[in-house]
Amino acid sequence: MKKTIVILLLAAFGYFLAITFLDPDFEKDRNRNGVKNVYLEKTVSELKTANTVTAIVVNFRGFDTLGEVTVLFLAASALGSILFKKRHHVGERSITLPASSIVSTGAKLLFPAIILLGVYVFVHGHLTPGGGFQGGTIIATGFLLMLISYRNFSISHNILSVIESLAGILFVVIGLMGFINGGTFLQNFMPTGTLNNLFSGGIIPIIYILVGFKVATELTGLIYTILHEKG
Amino acid sequence: MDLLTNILGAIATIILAFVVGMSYGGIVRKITARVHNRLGPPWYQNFIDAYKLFGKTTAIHHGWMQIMGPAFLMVSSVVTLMFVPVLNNGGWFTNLNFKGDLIFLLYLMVFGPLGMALGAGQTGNPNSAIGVTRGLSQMVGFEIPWVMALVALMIQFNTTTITGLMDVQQMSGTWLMFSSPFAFIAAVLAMLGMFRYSPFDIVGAPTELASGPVSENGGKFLFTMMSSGSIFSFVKLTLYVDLFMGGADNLIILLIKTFSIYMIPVLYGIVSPRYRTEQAIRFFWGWPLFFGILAILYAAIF
Amino acid sequence: MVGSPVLLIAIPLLAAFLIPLLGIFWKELVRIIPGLVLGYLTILSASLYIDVLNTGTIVETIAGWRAPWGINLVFSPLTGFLATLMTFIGFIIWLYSYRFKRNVEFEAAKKYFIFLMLLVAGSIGIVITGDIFNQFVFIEIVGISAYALTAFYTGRNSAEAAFKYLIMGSLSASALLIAIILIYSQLGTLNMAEIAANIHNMPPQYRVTAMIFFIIGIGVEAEIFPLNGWAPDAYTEAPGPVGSAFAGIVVKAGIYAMVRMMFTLFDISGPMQILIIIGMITLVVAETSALRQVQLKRMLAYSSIGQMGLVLVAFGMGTKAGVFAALFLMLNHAIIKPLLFFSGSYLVFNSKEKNISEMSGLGKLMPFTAAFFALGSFAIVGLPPFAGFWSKLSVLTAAANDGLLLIIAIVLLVSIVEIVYYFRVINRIYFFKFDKATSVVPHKPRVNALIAMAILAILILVIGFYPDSVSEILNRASEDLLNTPDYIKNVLSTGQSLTY
Amino acid sequence: MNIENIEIIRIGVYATSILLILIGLYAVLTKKSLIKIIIGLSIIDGGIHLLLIGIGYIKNGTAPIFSPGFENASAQMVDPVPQALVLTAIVIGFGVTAVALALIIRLYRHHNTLKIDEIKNLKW
Amino acid sequence: MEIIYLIFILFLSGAIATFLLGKVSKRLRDIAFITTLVVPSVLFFTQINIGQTVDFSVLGIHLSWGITNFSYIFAYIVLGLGVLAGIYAVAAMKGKENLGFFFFNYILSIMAMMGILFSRDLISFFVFWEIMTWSSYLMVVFTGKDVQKVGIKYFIFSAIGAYAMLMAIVITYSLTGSMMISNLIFAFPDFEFGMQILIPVLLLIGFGVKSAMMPLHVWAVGSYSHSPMAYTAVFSGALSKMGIYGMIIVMAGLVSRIPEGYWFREVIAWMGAITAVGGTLWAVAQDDAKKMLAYSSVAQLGYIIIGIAIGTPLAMLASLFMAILHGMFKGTLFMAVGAIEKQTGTTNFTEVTGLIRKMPFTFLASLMSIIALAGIPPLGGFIGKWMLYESVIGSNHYLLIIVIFFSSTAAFLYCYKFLFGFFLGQEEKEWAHVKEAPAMMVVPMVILAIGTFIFGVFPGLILNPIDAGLQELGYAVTQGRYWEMSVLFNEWGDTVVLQPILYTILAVFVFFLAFVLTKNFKKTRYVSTKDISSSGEIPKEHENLTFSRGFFQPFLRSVEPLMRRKIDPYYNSFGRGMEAIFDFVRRIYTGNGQTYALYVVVFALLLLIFKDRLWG
Repeated sequence: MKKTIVILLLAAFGYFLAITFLDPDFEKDRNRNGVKNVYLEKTVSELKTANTVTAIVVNFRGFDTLGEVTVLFLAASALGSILFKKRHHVGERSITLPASSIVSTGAKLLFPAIILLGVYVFVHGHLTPGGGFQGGTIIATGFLLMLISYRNFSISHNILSVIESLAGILFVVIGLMGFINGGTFLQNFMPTGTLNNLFSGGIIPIIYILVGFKVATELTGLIYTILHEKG
Repeated sequence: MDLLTNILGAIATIILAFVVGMSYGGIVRKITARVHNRLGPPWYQNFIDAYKLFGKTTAIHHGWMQIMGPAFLMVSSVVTLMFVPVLNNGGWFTNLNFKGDLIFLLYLMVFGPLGMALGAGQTGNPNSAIGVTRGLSQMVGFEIPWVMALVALMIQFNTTTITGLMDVQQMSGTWLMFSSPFAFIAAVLAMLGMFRYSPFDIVGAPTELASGPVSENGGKFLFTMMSSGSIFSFVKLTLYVDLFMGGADNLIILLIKTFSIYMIPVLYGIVSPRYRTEQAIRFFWGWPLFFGILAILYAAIF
Repeated sequence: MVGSPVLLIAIPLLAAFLIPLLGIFWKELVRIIPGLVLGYLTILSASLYIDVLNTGTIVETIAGWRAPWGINLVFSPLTGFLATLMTFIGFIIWLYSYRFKRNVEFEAAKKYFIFLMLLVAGSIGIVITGDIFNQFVFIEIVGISAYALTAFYTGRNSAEAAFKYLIMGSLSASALLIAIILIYSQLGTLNMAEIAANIHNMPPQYRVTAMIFFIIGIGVEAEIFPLNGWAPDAYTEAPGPVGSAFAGIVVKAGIYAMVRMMFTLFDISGPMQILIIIGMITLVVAETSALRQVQLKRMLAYSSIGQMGLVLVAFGMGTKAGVFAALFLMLNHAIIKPLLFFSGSYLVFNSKEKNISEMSGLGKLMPFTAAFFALGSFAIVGLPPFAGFWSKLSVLTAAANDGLLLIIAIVLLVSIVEIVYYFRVINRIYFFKFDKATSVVPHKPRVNALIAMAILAILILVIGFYPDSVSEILNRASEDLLNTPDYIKNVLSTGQSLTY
Repeated sequence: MNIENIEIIRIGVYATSILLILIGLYAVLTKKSLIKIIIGLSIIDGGIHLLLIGIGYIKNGTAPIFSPGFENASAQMVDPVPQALVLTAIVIGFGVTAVALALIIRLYRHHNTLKIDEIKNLKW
Repeated sequence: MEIIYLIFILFLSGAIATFLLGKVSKRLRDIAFITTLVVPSVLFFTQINIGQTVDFSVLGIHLSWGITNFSYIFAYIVLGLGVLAGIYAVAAMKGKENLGFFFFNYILSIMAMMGILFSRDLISFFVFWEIMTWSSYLMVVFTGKDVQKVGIKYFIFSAIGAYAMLMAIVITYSLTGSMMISNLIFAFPDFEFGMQILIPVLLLIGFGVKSAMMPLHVWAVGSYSHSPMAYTAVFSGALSKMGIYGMIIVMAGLVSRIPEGYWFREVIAWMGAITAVGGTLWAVAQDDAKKMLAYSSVAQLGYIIIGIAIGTPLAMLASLFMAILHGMFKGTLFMAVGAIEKQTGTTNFTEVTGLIRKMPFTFLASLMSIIALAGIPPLGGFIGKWMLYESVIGSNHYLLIIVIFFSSTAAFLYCYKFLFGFFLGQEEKEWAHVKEAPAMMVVPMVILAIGTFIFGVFPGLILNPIDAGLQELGYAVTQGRYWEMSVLFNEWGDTVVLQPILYTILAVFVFFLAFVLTKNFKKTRYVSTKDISSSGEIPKEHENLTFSRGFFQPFLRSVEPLMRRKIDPYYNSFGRGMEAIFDFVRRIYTGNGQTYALYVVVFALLLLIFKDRLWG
């Protein structure tokens, strides 16, 4: 009964979404001269950054990214707070199934490669697809792999949180330095270099590296916290 | 000189009222006895009683309020008397030169009984208090048709004064009991309660309450009450005569008219047993009220 | 000292990242730094606001890109007013909760202060940002910190409340994203001013659909009727100061986002029936639900929702008087509701089951707290000469000017309901006998909490006795909200308007 | 590619994303398990992200990355803004999901059940 | 500094000072309290001129304070009663807990009433009205009895009234663009028909609540009887008159200026009449003095309302006169009850008897007040009633006068009950220890009682100011010759008013009193009330001679059909019904997160379905 009602409701809802998005006029009436042309143009001319998406994420809409990083930070803290217990027994894991030796050996082998890949991805975030978020996530998967392969693998929570905090602080500080130098928050105050060089794009790669660190530590922390949760 | 005349006239009125009231009381006792097939006291028995009470020494009292009670009663009776025109053309009985306001009179008339009730209250005799409560309840009962009758008159002749109503009767030559009959009927029915003869003698109720409010009073207190009661019944009768029977031109006519109207409650009472309080109230809110409403409608329409 | 609006966001974020580090060195810093930050923000915001009132709107660009391209922050008489109010309330809440969880784990206190600070920062962000997607990000920051704060106490049903909040929040975030998608796809921009300038070029069917999704997206934070199921639970289960932060800060941001969207983004002028209808339903449902509550905080929560409904009604009139009244209501509510939550949570604290029926006679044992609660109740139901009266009066006169007699009648009838439930509590606190069986031995409020409450109480009295002290500010703010062309002009023409 | 194919792609993308949203909503509205509800929310998120990416698509577009030698290719590039936005949206969605899972753990600890209609201590 | 501001600042700061000093010293607190009441009163009567105004503006609305001839009449009641009851309160409340709070609210209500009288605009009127309401509410719940029932009921009704008023105020503002009362009166005849009906109705609901008009009176009895008696004197005596004050402005300023006013008058007059009858009958039925007086207050206010509704100059004169007198005698009576409560600990007629010799001054004050209440000449109450009757007859309300007369006759019953129940009857041993109340309580009562006497004899003392006030309202007809409108005054000429009657009465009274006293007074000795002749027998110790239960049972039995209709149960069931509905409404919040999610979708769908109507 309830399901029928829900299906009917959703059908109606879907109908309204469909007449909005599947309408041929939807495409036709679009304003094609939005901000994106300026972005594409300025990315090359002023920021000297190859990856427009990165330029947008870090520079044009860097403020969003700051918020985004904050959201991640909040989520990590929230996890700690929500699952907070008076005495947190580190080492007692909720998942205690042993991993097979193939997995553990393979993990050991893969782990440095994954970390390296992650670092590569966020260091080259302004040149190629990818960036701090992606790289950070990759690094976190490496840690995830280690965590599920080795029951005794442990990371110091304090170190994670120090790195995380430092990365965040540096992000804001760089923003503020832009504020002091150029007059606006997150403004580029470093030489932009030439397009498609590793050292180009001013503060963009620096911020993205910081974001990479932050994301990596936060995700690792998240996984770690949840893994160590005993029901 | 005027003042002196007035004061002398006032005193004369009081004496007249006292004498007439006392005599009527005695006559009523006689008539009642005859109807009951008894011999009865002589008509002047009341004077003898009064004299005896006046002569007696009052031994005890229960407090100041008891002393003031009879005084209140007397004040009420006398002052009311002062405001009721005894004769059509005044003369010696002009009294306070007051042409009479009915509402004022109505309120003045309750002043005495209420003071008396307070006096009775202080005696501490439960019978007195019971009597008072009955009396007050009954008063609420008969006051309604009585006021309705008066209001009907006021509406009909567009005046609120007694003298105004008397003038109307003088001019037209018809008594108001004929020109506004329903008001008269209502007023007469209310009068039954006002005189507290049986069946409305629930206040005194000799066998139940040992005469009710007066039960703890004797000597000078009882004398004062008795004389004020007599004066008061004269006042009421005169008021009825003034209102409904065209007033009186001289004392003889006054006596005839008052006596004849006095006979209505007396004769009705002789043959009736006593009501209970709520029966009495319901009686007054039955036919008398109906006639009162009729009277007002009659007055309002004509 | 004049800074820049961007510091309103950057400093708390910086502090939030700093706190975990500093906490390692000296634990007390975890409590002190948020206070310093919030105090600094209050001063900064106030001085900026004074500046704005004198010289005009500040438009702050970020990363050096002019308005349509970069994100920009708009610090106008309206947003500055709200931002100042929020920072101030945030500071008061910090003051109140300074000793919060004093004797328990350091970790918990650390998290609490971080969340609180980010809640305030996020709310400020919602208000001062000039970019819809940025607003979405800030809404999410507020949302996550709110979920975490709601679930703060581990012993209670708080996770349940937070989970409900989260479901609603995620759904609304999705709706908000759909709205953003629609707008971006049609206009190719995310800047509010540019959207406002071009909104009439957008085909009507998409415009309305976008507006609907906006309403749903923001409605959860603004607690409009069918979307506020989370609110009573969250207010009840969250720690006391957090309830006041929700009522005093978060909801205000939600309401702001909603009216900014209606007034500026979609450039609707004249009466907005939808806001009036939604507001009325919210008001009536919430206030009637509040009548039979057994728990104090839940009652306060419904009352808060109801007040927001009234605010929406006032905004919905669309006239200057209506907007003025709505802002006045928001201001008063932001002052009064925290006071009620502050004092109320001490009352709750001293009853075993958190029920109103267990608060008998607490007024004698904790006179100040009870007096503050009574003052707050008097003010919120609109009894003169307290602050709430003037705002209610403004709403009613605004409604009368528009000839909305039915609305006046309903608002007043609902006010009677409001009176009933508030006065039941006051009666119980003051005129009932203290019962040992149901109450615990009273915990007297600490000095810092008393100071926080006293500041709010004084404000209530000041506004109550001299409402003109704020009327000029509110006038400027309401003019600012209604003046869409100026908003567009200010944002789009200004590259830099910053003074050091 | 001809015009019809583009339309088909566009409609395909949009229809898929709408379908994903509806499926997610269905899960949120009918499934009793908290985990499934969160999965539903994630599906909704996925649908919306797809939708967001979809509106950035232009005919014959390329990725908005300036490879050496193609510095003036901006006209052929797809809209980079939705891509930037979706990146943010994904991260936020991730954060919310993480918090939700934590809450579920708490709820399970407290109620010993994952059925949403048994977790109704707070009502009215 | 304007004196007007100074008065209010003094009140306010005095209230706070009293409250705070209460923490330091009791004596200081009492002194501060009395000073706060007396100093502004003195300032008011010496420094304030009629017509002097101060103007200011709040939120862009022009406001104005100033006293008029008309409000000056009420200022007499408020300040006179306020000061006297305040002095009384200091003694009466001695030793009670939380007195600082009591005094604080007391001063605030006096201030609020003065504020109402000063208000020349609707906003300050409303503000002070509400301050009055909540300060009096805090007094009603002060004793802590039946708080949730009585207190809440009072506040609900007050709130209904106040909000009805507020609605009228904002409508007025939207129509005239001004909050001034004079502008409303000026512009009222030009309003459209609906507004001409709506505004007076709303305002009358507001004022009707405070003046306990019949369907809105249910709060009154509980509130009057539950607040401390020292305050009830003000509550019933002065505070309820604020409703009358407003009502007069509405009836004279608004209703009389539109053609439909006639029906308004009829309806209000009949409501007043029903109030009077119902109040009286219920008063008769009470065994508790507080409740009895409370019902009596309701009844008396009914008379006043009738006068206002009739609206002829004489009727207005009557109403205002009665309003002042009612303030005085009802104040005295409540104070007397308070004194008895303080001395004996109870206010029930069936428990206390025979206090006349123990509390003679209280009795004296009560006696005079009761005579005034019953409307028996020569005390003040009669003049008012009499003018009312005259005006009712004069305006051809024939049935109305019967109803009024019935109720005022029935009032004798409870008047007697009050005196008998407390003071007369058997002097039981139980109350042998009772002493007269302290002088600070007795003196205010006696002053007020003597006041009723003086105003009964020299009604011109009040009628002159009232006349001036009525001219302010547009009753130019009287022109200072108010006596000509009534037969009573007319017959005795122009200047001498009631004195001849009084002299006669006094002379006769003194004569007979002298007679009763002098005639062998020495030989008459006082005996206790146990020593009575019960049918010739001397009653034994154990015999119960106290008659107090079922005092007017026969009467009540006969009026029982009239009293069966109570409006209370209807309100109660309405309230319960509303609560049940509200309880049902809150079940929308089912507690299930999924349902809430469903609401989101449904809401979205609804908006999408009606989307064409949303724009604009």
